[in-house]
Formats: sequence, structure tokens, C-alpha cells
Amino acid sequence: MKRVGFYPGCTFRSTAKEYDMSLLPVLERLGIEVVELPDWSCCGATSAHVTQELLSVALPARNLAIAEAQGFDTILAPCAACFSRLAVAQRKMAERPALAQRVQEILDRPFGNSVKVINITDFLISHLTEIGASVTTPLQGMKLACYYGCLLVRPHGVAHSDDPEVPTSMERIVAATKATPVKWNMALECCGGGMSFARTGSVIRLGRAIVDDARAAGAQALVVGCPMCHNNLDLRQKAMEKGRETKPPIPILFISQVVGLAMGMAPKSLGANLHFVSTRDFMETLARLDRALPETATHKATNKEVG
Amino acid sequence: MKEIREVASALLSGGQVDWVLGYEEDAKGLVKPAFITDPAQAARLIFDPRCVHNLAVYLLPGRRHVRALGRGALVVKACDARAVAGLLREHQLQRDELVLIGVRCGGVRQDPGPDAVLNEESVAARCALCPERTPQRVDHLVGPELPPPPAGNRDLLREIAELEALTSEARFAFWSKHFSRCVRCHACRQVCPLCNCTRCIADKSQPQFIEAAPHLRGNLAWNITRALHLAGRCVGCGECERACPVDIPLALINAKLSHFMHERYAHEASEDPEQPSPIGDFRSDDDQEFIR
Amino acid sequence: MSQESHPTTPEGAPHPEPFQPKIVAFVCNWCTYAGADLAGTSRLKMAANTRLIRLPCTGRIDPLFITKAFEQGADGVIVSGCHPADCHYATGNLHARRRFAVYRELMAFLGIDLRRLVFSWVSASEGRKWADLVNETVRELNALGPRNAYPAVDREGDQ
Amino acid sequence: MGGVGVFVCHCGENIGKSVDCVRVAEALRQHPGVSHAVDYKYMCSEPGQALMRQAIQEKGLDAVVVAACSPHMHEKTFRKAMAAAGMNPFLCEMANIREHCSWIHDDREEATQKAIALTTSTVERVRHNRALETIRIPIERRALVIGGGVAGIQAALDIAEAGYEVLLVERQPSIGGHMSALSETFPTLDCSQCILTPRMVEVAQHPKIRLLAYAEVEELSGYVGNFVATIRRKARSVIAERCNGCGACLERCPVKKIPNEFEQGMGKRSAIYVPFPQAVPNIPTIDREGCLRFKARARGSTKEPCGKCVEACGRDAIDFDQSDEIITEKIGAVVVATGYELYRIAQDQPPESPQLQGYGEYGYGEVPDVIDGLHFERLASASGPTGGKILRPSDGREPKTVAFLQCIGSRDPAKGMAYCSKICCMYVAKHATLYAHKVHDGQPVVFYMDVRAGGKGYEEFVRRTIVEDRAQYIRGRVSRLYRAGDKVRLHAFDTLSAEPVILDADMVVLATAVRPRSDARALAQRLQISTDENGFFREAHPKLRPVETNTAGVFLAGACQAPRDIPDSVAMASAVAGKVVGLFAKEMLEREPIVAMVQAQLCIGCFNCERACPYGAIEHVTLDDHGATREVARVNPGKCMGCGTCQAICRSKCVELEGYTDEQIFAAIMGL
Amino acid sequence: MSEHAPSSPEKDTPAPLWISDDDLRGLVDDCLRAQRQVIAPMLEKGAARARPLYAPLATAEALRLQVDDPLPSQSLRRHFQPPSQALFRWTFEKPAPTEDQPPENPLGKVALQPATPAFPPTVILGARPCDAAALEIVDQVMREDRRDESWFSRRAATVILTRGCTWSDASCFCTSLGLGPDAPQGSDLLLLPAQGGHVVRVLTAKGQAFVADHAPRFAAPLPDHRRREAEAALAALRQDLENKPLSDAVDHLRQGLGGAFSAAIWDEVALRCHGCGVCAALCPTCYCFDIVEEPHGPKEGVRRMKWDTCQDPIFTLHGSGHNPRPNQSSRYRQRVLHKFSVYPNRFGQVLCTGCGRCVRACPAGMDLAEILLQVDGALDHAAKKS
Repeated sequence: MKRVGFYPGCTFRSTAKEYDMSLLPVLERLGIEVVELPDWSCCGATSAHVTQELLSVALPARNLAIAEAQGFDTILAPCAACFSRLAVAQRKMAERPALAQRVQEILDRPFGNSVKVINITDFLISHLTEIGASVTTPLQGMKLACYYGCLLVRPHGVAHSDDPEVPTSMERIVAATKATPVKWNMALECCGGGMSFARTGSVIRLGRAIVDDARAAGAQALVVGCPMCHNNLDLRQKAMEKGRETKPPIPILFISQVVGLAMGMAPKSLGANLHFVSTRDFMETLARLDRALPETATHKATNKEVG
Repeated sequence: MKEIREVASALLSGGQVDWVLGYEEDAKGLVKPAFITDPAQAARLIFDPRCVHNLAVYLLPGRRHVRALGRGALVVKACDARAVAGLLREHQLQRDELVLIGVRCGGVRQDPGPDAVLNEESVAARCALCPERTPQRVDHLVGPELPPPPAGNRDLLREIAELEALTSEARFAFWSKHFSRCVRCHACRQVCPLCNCTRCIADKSQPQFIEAAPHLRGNLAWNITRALHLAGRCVGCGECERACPVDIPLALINAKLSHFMHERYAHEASEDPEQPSPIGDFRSDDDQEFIR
Repeated sequence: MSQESHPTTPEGAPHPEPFQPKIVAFVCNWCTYAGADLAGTSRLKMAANTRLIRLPCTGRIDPLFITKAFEQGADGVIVSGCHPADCHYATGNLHARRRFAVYRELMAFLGIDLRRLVFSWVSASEGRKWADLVNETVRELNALGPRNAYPAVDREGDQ
Repeated sequence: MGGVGVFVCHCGENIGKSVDCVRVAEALRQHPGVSHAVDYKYMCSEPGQALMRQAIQEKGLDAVVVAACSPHMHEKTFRKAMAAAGMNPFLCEMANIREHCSWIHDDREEATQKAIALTTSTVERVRHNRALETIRIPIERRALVIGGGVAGIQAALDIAEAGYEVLLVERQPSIGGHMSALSETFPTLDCSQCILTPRMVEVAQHPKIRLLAYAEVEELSGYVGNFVATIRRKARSVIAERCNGCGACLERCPVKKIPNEFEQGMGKRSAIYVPFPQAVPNIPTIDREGCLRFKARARGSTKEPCGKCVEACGRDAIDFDQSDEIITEKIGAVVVATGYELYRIAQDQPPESPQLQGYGEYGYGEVPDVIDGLHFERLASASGPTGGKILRPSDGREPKTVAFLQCIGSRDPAKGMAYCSKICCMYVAKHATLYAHKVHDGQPVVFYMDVRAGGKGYEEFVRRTIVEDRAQYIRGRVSRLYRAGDKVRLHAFDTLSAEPVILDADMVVLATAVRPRSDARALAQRLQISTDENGFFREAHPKLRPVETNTAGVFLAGACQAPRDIPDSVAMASAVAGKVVGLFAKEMLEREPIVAMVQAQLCIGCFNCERACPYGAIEHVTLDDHGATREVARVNPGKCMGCGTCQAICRSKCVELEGYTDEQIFAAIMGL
Repeated sequence: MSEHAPSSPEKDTPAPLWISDDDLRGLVDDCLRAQRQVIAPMLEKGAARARPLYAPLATAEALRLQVDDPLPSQSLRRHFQPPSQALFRWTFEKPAPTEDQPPENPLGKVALQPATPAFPPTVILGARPCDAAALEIVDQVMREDRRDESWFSRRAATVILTRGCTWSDASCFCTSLGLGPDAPQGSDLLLLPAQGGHVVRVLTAKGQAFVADHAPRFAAPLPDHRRREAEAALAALRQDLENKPLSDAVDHLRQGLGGAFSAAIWDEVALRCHGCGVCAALCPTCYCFDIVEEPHGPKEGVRRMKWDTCQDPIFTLHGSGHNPRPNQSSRYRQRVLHKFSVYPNRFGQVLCTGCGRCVRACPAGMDLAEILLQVDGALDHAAKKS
């Protein structure tokens, strides 16, 4: 069992509960044991780096120090926002010794800034073969739109190794589950981020552009890797239809839920029932798909599938 | 031995050559080079492990009193033949104005006397490094097929390895001790068949490339220059070390550089005058690890 | 990266007066000399220990120059010229490359510390690389200390 | 009274600020052999040089050292001043106490000590300088012009007009270069073909110009005035002498679908083709990848299919067995006018320039209806694939809104090109104007950072585009563009009104950066010239010798040296012609006497120097040495370029490179 | 100190003494403690060949007392005329020119600082009779017209304890030069090796003074049978070294310069000679030197005296390029005639002590003894005729 440090972040067991319910069983199926950082604290999210830089670096630094003390060389931060905060803080401290020194004084615990932080897409990509192998109920032909948002691809160089302008890591994971990633234009457009309450109108406008484009591209669901994007696109989707004749809703799934479904896990166990936009139709189409496939899959799977 | 005498007297009486240069033994049992001009004298010629001298040095253009004797024949071991090829490679003489009598060699002694015994005590250190004991490009090939020489108790490559294991300060001390004894008699230059300059830069004073007085700094510059000028050309005949009056281990330096030339540029001193010497040549993929 | 204060020798004994390594640099006119000019026009600060001697090509740089520089008390020698295939005379640097490889091997065998002998390719547009090379060499030589292994033997007396 | 004169220059503040020039002069006055040492504010100025002349005459100096800037800057200036004072110019050397001392050291004491050491070393060196006479060698009065674009054509015509033979070599089947593909040209909007074609015909008909189209320079050896060029004339499979350009073969060729490179792939052409109607020479070329017979031969089959063009040709000019022809010519001067390439935003960039990045933001060039400047030129050109009508490549409809994006790649270090491509601001304005004239209800939108219109009549041209031709100039870059329905949606930000902009355009034209030819570096190595960090050919000196290279006799014209528009390219071509004609006007070529010389008595005839010499300058001569004759080496001063490798290889140092003799170098080492 | 008086056997020689091997090692310790440098034959580690060398002893143990020790490969010349010796250092000085008075000579003035060589008082222990005799022969020329102060100050500071020769090989021919295994010339004390110690013959006043300084070391009574034994051994060795024809050849050459100069024999003899000068480098009686200027910078340098050899082609190369001795035969003739004819006619002693080093070391196998006989043979007819 490979041991990986794990930084859940505040949404993991609250608004993004289904991310937790889907990710942990998936990792377990992949043979990865996740060890939550003891006594981890808030990563500072958007509010910290708006108020004061030192705060926005010291908060994540505390978690990095804890990870270091536990002897981890890499930790997984599934929430894109937490990942971004941890990675940016690490880069700033590496490039500015004075800042690192100041943070060291605040933490007053040993801290060598040696732990590497990895996000959900990079992590799953590094286990792509295992995912492919563990697919039992392929999402044959389901059309999914992969939505990266901003923190999974920016800032350049700090985020992840994929092409910052035309990322393909989510598409490759989705393809591994035999689903079909659609070609659409809004994968990197802003979802409104932390403005969900302060500027709800803008969040709805931005979200509508994203969901409409996904729908136009024929997507049956939208895949995300960040609780904040999920929140803005799922919670606010009903409000997007106000003032115009309503269009068919598009469920918003976490990437871990998609992988979980492909591993044959029941939708309920993946928290598919906790979404604002119902995922029932999607799951029924998926189920119908399953019934048709397994018999054929079992008999002819060997030659046709493999061929 | 007998074949050499026959060939020599045939060449002399046939008028093909005016002189034959081989080896003879003197009253005290010491072997030395012998110029034979009269066929009757051919009986003086001998060949045994005491024939250590590299006779190619007498073909240098600077030896006007030898050139004045006319066309000559030379008794050559394989190492001497490689030295002759070195001279041909640099156009110092024409192959057709020279007759080479090659002798199959079974290794020679360190010193040319007083007895002809070849054992691990007396054998020359260089013979262990000899790539080919039978001369290839000669006009006459004489002498029986001889077994390889016994391994001498002085192993040049081992001594080099021991030196290279030292720190650079210790190595510098080792060479400083030896070079401080050098008296700059330049015997190492005079006996070397490949030191073929009309005026050696050690004798040039404007500018004084190499300080003429035999103190350590001047001796170091002289030995560096001599070694560099022989890199890739030296055939390892060991005459320089044998001639050195103050016994500086020059063979170590020559062996080190020819080993490097073999290692790095796959160069082997050979009897083929067409094969270019590595310095003055280059390949596009030459190693440049050491260049930042 | 202005030159930091002169560190003491590794053994900790401070030098009598602050040790300033003297470096002679043999450079080719078309590439490295022009690169050093570019470092000048770009005002790249570097240590003041290096004195340049201009030669048409690295092909012209004779190992005797380096030996004479050491004899005259140089603590370090830099030899630099055009990158392979960039030589203004096509093959000068390729000849030099092989010649210096043999020279380096000999000097190491005789006990000269090779950290005092730096070879490099610096093109006319690599002003920055030249400045870094100089500063790096000065740092290394500062650590190495004065060139006492090559005795300024008997400047006055004999033996 | 003799001795060395030392002149320490303050160079205004450049040296004086961190080097104590007075102390340097004083120190040198103490140096044995120095009889005159002064410092002055501006040595290279007229009074400075006068100071030098006066000291030489008054004190009868033997040699002079000027401690100032780099010899690359003013060595020639001071040596001319020496000559003016009646002294041999080669008795003057420079100590570089500016680029190599004052500009790179702050500590005044250290800089002054170093300046003294450098100057002392140069004084010791100059005491061993010898008075040298310039070498005079014959010149082959024929110029080789590589590249038949507007710059190459102009240079060839100017040189030919001066009465000298020109060999114009062009890689494509026809000359004309990029200019022949343009529609109209700024700022006068006159038709590109109309002003270029007469010049192309003039080249073809000029008695002094030998035009070698569809040919490449494979090798250049020798030196200024005495080059030998080896040119490969690629086989057209058409015999030029017999063909009268009637074009019958073009119609009959069954292969019609090959994308025409000249039309940027938008138009189609046959296997036997002429790139564009006004091609010069107007001789067709068979494309061996496209022609059915050549493809069959390539597969090894012995059947000889098709051959329609042979039947069509009334003059029996088609020859399938024609092979490449190697031509060697004696050349006196070389003009490199190989022009430029446009940067492509694709994901994989040319292997020669790994530092470049594509534009993921614009879909790496896969979004349809997103074209570059040359595509638009072909759309706008009357002889283009659309007959001059602006039609979208995707569905051929007339675009109602066209977005023009400036600075794509240029001025963008992240994409690997920090420089400004200089010509795009003007041709984008021109494109907007042409579009407005051709599509009366069309709306051109230009996204720009700064409009750089510094040429004559340029600013007025752009102003007219904005005022009269309804062009909407938005100052802001497009952050993303993608296919939205049948439109191209652009996300931008208007930095003047500080508002985001989302525009749906029917077509987008990218003003991509001007790059050097991707094989420029290979040509540079063949001509022994160097390239700069962006890959353009490197000029001898950006300000003082912009059209020359460091290799004497090789000159640069046009965009191969840096991004340049047509007026500048033509001006530069005429400047180069001036240089070449100036070179040919001399009856003998004067060359720096920095050549090697062999002391025959000491040479042992090993000829290692012959193996080392890259120029084959070593000859065999016989020497009578005490009655016996032997072969020794001799250096041909004409061929020797002064690299000095022979001297380093020679063991007995009997070959001396004038100007860099061992005595001089040793003295310089001793003086440090 | 009066300069070194040549020893002459007629003076009433003091009685011989005895010193045991232990006392001899003790003597070495005494000298080292008294800051007197002790030079004796030593083996150089790591040399190409294991041949002893006259070198300073660090401790008494290093003293080699073996009976069959071969002749040291180099002579004592190196300790009296060093291979390289600084004469003076020169520097350029230029007074700062005051504005009104321009400098008359731009080069400035040259200042000389003579070198101050320092040689410690020395004891040479175990010198060979042929090396000791050589010093006395060379004294004559060192006194001629320009007295070599460096040579004589070193000679004065040195006491020479020669050891009777117990080893010889076919190349030795000292007896043909009037010397032998117990030749006293050039020595202050002569130690005749015997069982367990040495018989000591005091030959000069300096030897006498040295014995006085270290009296206890020499106090032991001289066992008579040891003395007879030692003298008998040396006489026996002298007997079998006798080489009458060679002694005659040396005598002939001494008088008959005559036809030797233009005899054709030299061309044939010198054919195999490389002109390498090893013979001169090892010869105890060669004293030729060269003067070289050595610049250390633009403003300073050192003038040095260094060993030279007549065998080197450039020894007689004129500035014009002419060389009176252009080939090896003329140069080899010069070496032999200067030693066996010119020097004896001027200073009365042959410039050779027959140590045989040149024969042993010559890379080309030139055997001086054989050549002397060959030349003498060729000259015989010439001498009788003229």
C-alpha cells in the first residue's frame, strides 16, 4: 500500500461531502492509503491572500511543516483552491529567503520547505494505468465536458505540468473510463470563484455561459476538480434559467465520482444524490447503458473490446 | 644473427647501399651501434637482447655526417620500425632511399650489457607495452620466431596508477624532486628519433619560451614541452630514460600520454606512415567534457 | 553578485594580506573577447582579478602561454573561445579542443591542480555567461588559495 | 628620442568614473620604455587624435598605446590617426580599460590597478610590434547574391548597373520573394506586383546578371576577393533554353489538386507548375512529389505513366531525366539577402529554434478562419485564389467582421521573441483599409498594444485607416479565441475604457512575428558568418558597420539581418551594393597584414601546419640547404586569414603570425 | 684561510690513525649537530635506476658503508659548481620626471643586486679518489685569469674524507692517469677500508685540523694487522687495474698534439655519437658553463650561470650562423684533445681521472679508453714521422 499525505481542506466534509465520499474509496481501490495530516488548519483560501501576504503564506506553511514532520515527501490536496494556496506559498518561500525566514519565526517549529504538493488531476494522471485497469463498468460513450476552472492550471509553472492554455489531463482521465470528453470552449473560463455571495449576479452570468457552452457541445454532465467550481455551477444552475425558457439541466460531477462510477461503485455511495442539480437522469442513462453492455461485454468483451 | 650478416654483406657487395647500421659487441661485452661499410666487416654484426638502441635516430636530417655516407640499410626491431615510420610520416626522409632489415624481437634488456641474459630483473619495462613484436613494413625480415619477453618487475602502468592515486600536491612533489636534478643536458632530446627540429625551441631566447637555466621552473617547462611534442608520436623506445644522466623516470610520462592517446583517440603508434598523428587532427565528436 | 569579502583559507588561517587570485584569460577575438565586450556594454559586474589577452583564435593559444602564465605567478588561467562550428576560422577551436585535452591530462599527471585551469566556450552574445564564468572561477580560486604548489623557485638563489 | 607613447582616455565619464586615469598615466610614465604618458577626456575625438599626432612628431615616438575602449570600436580610428602622423599604423595597440575594466568594476582602486596592469601589458606587447605593410591581392570582380527577394533584386541591379557581373541565386523556382505574394504595399497602396515585376524582368534581361533560379549555394570557400562558390542548380525537368513559357503543359497536367505554396496552400496547382503568373524566369517546374511519373519511378516501377505535358509541349522542352547541375564560380563578394519567415503559432516549433512557444490561447492554429498576414495578402491579391475578394477559407463566405491581432509572438519573451517585428503595425493598417474598401459594410477591428508607424507617411496612413476606413482600434490583447458556432469568439480587454471585450468575428488575421529562415544557421556556418541570439545573421557592428559581417567580403541585405519593411530593405540593398562596388572599384584589395610567415631555414618540412590550416594557405617550396635541397613550407599571404593555428601546431615555432607573434604574447603575459 | 694548498707526499706525513665504523657514524652525528652538511653516496628513491648519488645525509644511519657500492653515477662537480647559479638580479628604475626636466632615456637606469649564495660548512664523506683528485685538477683553471670566487669559497668550506676504492668495473682506467684506488690527490683525509673500520691517513693541514676537532673519534689505536690488510687489498686492486697500453696512449697524446687535429680517425670514431653531452654532465673534470639572461617581467630579471657542454652543437654557433665545429666528429675531437692535450700542456695535469662514467653512461656506447687507444694507434705513425 503506497502511503500519501492528505490535506482535505474545509469543504471536504461540508459542502463538497460527495468529493470525500467518492475520492477515498477510489484511492483505496487504486491501492493508495491516504493519511490525513493531524491537526491541519485552514489554507487561507481567497480571504487570506486578499487581506495580507504574510498571513496567506504562513497559514499553508503551518500545514506544510506538519506534513514534513510526518515524513511525507508529497501530499495530495484534492481541492484546487487548497492546492493553489499550498503550492503558491511554497514557491514564494523558496524564491524569497527573507519571507521564508519571517514565516519560520512565526511557525517556530522545524520547517525545511521540502514537501511537494500535488493536485487531483496530476495525482490521477500519475495513476492512469491503474485507473484504466480497475474500470469494471465503462461509461461507454457518455459525453462529459471537462471543466478546469482557474486554480488547477494557474499560476503557470506552480500549478501542474499540463499545458496551461490547452490542458488535457482531465480529458485523459475521463477517456480512461471509456467516456467521451467533448470539445468545448469554456474549460478555463472563470466560474465566479469566491464571489458566490458578494456578486451572485455575476456568478450566475458566468456560470450560465459555461453550462450553455457545455450543453451546446452535447455534454451529458460537467466534470470538475474543485469544490468552489462545483458550488457555483451546481447550486446556482437553477437561478441561471430565471428569465428565460428553461433548458435541460446538466449535472456537475467531481472527477472522483466519474472514476468511481467507472469502477462500478453505486451512485448513492458516491454521494450522487446530494447534488442540487439532480443526477438521476444521468445515472439512469448510465444504468441502462450498463445493462446492455455487461452480457455483451462478458461474452464478446475479450475479442471485441480488446480488438 | 647469421642471416643479418648475410643480408648485410649482400647489400654492401651488391652496391645497393653504402653502409649498414646494426649492432656489435665490444671487448667488454657492451653492445653498441656499428656502422659497416666494408662487406668483410659484416661479421661484426650481432643481434640479441642487448641490442636496445633505437637506431632510427641516426636517420635524422641533422646527422649530416651520417647522411654524407650515402644510401644506408638499418637493422630494426618493431619499435625502431615504428620510429622510422614516424620520420616518414613527417617527410624527414624518402622510404626508397632506405633499406630496412627487420628482426623478429623477443624483448630486450634495459641496458646493453654486460651479458645477454633476459629475465624479469634485466628485461626493459617498455617491452611489456609493445603492441607488435614483428616488424611489418621492412625489406628483409630475419630472425627466428621468439617467445614473448618475461614480465619485468618494473610495471610502468602500475607505477602510473600509483602516481595517479596520490593527491596532486604529492604528485607535484614527486616530479619536483626528479626535475630538480635535471641539468638540461638535453640528452633526452638528442637520443630521441622523433625530436627532429632543426633548432629546438629550448635553444630559442627571443622569446625565452623555456627558461634555459636548470632550476625547477625551467625544467618543468622543458619537460612539459618535450612531453607535449611527443604526445601521439612517441613509440615508447625508452631511449630518453636510458640516456638521462640523472635517472629521471621519463618513460612514465611518455607511457601516460600514449595511454591517454590510445584511450581517448584510439591512437596506436604504428608502422603505417599514412596514419596521421592525433595532434593536428580532430573529429567533430571529440570529447569536450572538460569545457564549460 | 559583487565579489563577497575574501574568505579565509579552508584551514581557517587568514592570509597575511587579503588574497587576490591573479587570473590570466586567453580569449579568442571573435567570440569571447566580443562576449566580454558585451558584458561590459551591459554593465555586468564581475571580480577584477581577470586580465584578458586577445588572440585571433583558440587555435592560436599555445600550451606554452599557459605554462608561462603560471610561471609568472598566475593563480588561475581561463582559456575561452567560440563554440564548436562557430569558429570564425572554421576549425581553430576544434584543433584547440584536442590540444588542451592532452595538455590538461599531462598537467594533472605532473601534479598541477586542474581547478586552476578553466576551459570554456563563450560566444559573442553570451556576456552573462562570461561574467558568471569569471566570478565562479574567482570564487573557486579564493577557496584554493595562492598558487604556492608551483614554487616561484629561486627567484634569487640557485637550486 | 623614441620610446612608447601612452594615451589614457576618460571616454567622458565611461572610464573616468571608476578608473583614476591621471594615476594610470602617471604609473605608465614610470614604466621603462615609456617616454610620453598623458590622459585626455575624449581620445577618439579630433582634438584627441591631434594630441596623438603632435606627441608623435614632437617626441619621435616608436609606438603608441591608447588605453580606452575595445579595439573592436576604435582600433581602426587610432591606426588611421597614426598613419596621418606618418607612422606605421600597426605600431599602435589599444588597452581595453572600458568594456573590460571601468564598466564592470565599481571599486575605484581595483579598477585603477587593473587598468594599469592592462595598459602595462599592452605597452610591453607594442614594444615588440613590427611595422607591417598592408597586403594587396587581386579581386575577382563578380558578386554572388543569395536570395532573389526585393533586397536581392535591388542589390543585383545596383551592382550590375555599376558594370560588374552578378550571380543571383534563388532557391524558389522564381525570384520575387515575399513581396511578389503581397497585394498592395503601404504607405502608397500601389500594387506590389506592378512595382516589382518590372524589376524582376529587368533582372532577367540585364546583360551583367546571371540568374540561377531553383538553385542553392552548397559551399563557399576562399576569402574576400577570392571566394569560390559551389551552387547546386536543382533539376526542373524542363529545358530552359527550349521553353517559351506558353503554359500548354500546365493545362494538360492531370494532377490539379496540389496546394500551391505561393498561395499559402489556399490555391491549387498542377504537378508541372509556375508559382504565379508573373514568375521570372517564366519556366515551369515539375514537382517530383506530385508528378505521377516521378511517383511511379520512386516506387521503382519501370512503367512510365502519364507524360501528358510532353505531348502538350510543342518545343519538346520536358526532360524527365534532367539531373541537378553543380556550378562553381569565382566570386569577389557575397550579398546575403535570404529574407524572413513568419512565426507559426502551432504547438511544435521548428527544431532549429527550440526556445519558441506556440499559442495554446488561440488553439495552436487549429481554429478555422484564423489566418496570418500572408494568407490575407493572397486573399486581397487580384491574382490570388479568390481573385481579390475577401472570402473566409472555411466556407468561402464574405466575413462581415474581421479582427486583426497585432504582436503575435513579437515583444513576448514568454514565446521566445522579445523583439518588435517592426512591419506588422503598418501591414495590419493596410489590411484593415483593403478590407474596408473591398467589403463596404465590413467592420475591421484591430487589437493592438502600440501602433509603431515611424516611417515617412506611415502615421498619416494609419490615421486615415482609423478615420476614413472605419477601423475600430482597441488597445488590448486578445486573451483567448475559440470557435463559437460559425463565428470566432475573441475574449479581450480594452485597456483604455478598462472593460472586458467579447467579440464574435467572422475571420481573424494574426500579425505573427517576423522570424529568420529556419535553416539560416546552417547557411551561416557554410558562409562562416555568425547569427545573433534570435537567429538573424549578425552584422559586424550594429551602428558602425550594419551591412557587413565579421567575415570580410560577406554582406547582409534585407530582413535576413533583422525585421525590415520594403523601403528599408531596398535602401539597405543599395547600401550593400555601394559597399560591393567600393570593394570592386579598388584595383587591388588591401588586407590587414595579419598573416603567417615561415622562417624557411628552420622549417623541417613536417607539414603539420598544412594539416592544421583551414584555408589551405600552406604551400610546398624547395630550399637549398648547404647543397642538399629539401621541401619546406611557405604561407600564401593571400589565402592566410591570420588564425594562427599553424604557429601553435609548429613544434619549433618557425612560423610566426604577424601581429600575434610569440614575442608579443609573451611580453604581454610578462607585463600583466 | 689560505687557499687550498695542493697535497704533496714528500712533506713529513703524520702517522696513520684508526676509526671504527661506529665512530665513523658517530662522527657523522657530530658534524650534523655542529651544523656541518655531510655529503655521502645515497640511493634516490623512485629513480629510473638504482645508482647511488652524492647527496646530503639527513641522519647517520643513511651512511652507506658497503664494500661493493658502485661508483656514484654523478661526480662531485654539482656541489662545487651548481648546475644553475644566480649571479645577480637586475631591475629597471625610472625617477619620476619632474615637469620641466624631461627624462633623458625612456628606458630609465638599470640597478644590479648581486646574488648572495650561502653554502654551509660541508664534510664530504666517502668520496672516491677519482672524484677527489678531479677537484684539485680543476682548481688550476678556476684560478686562471678570473678567479672563480664561488668555486673557491665552496672548496674552502669543505673537508674531503676520501674512502679507498673497493669497487671497480671494466670501464675504470684511473691507473692510466697516475691515480689509483688509494690515490691521495685532492683529499684531506684518506680512509682505507678494513674489517670493522678504516685506516685514516692525514694528508693536509685541513685534514689535521678536522682530526683535532673530532679527536675522540680517532683516538682508538690502529691495529697493525688491519692496516697491512687494507693496504694489501688496495695494492692488489691497483695491480689488476694496470693498463700499460692506455697509460702509454695518454702519455703520447700529452706530448703529440701534432697530427691528432686533422686525423681522419675522428670521422669514423664519432659516427655513432649523438652529441648528447651526458659524458660532460657526469664528468668530474668538465667545468664549461654558459651565461643566460632570465627576464621575470618588464622591469626585472636574473643573470644565471649554467652548465654547458662542448658536445652541444650551439656551443660554438656564431651570431652569423657559422659554426667552426659543424659536425659531431669535430666536437668529439675537441672533447678528447682539450682533456688529453690542451689542458695538460697549460696546467701540467691531464683533465681526466679515469672514473669511467662517460663510458658507462654513454647511450651510444662511445668507450673513451678504446677510442684513446684507437687514436693513439692512428697517431703513432704520424708522431714518429713528424
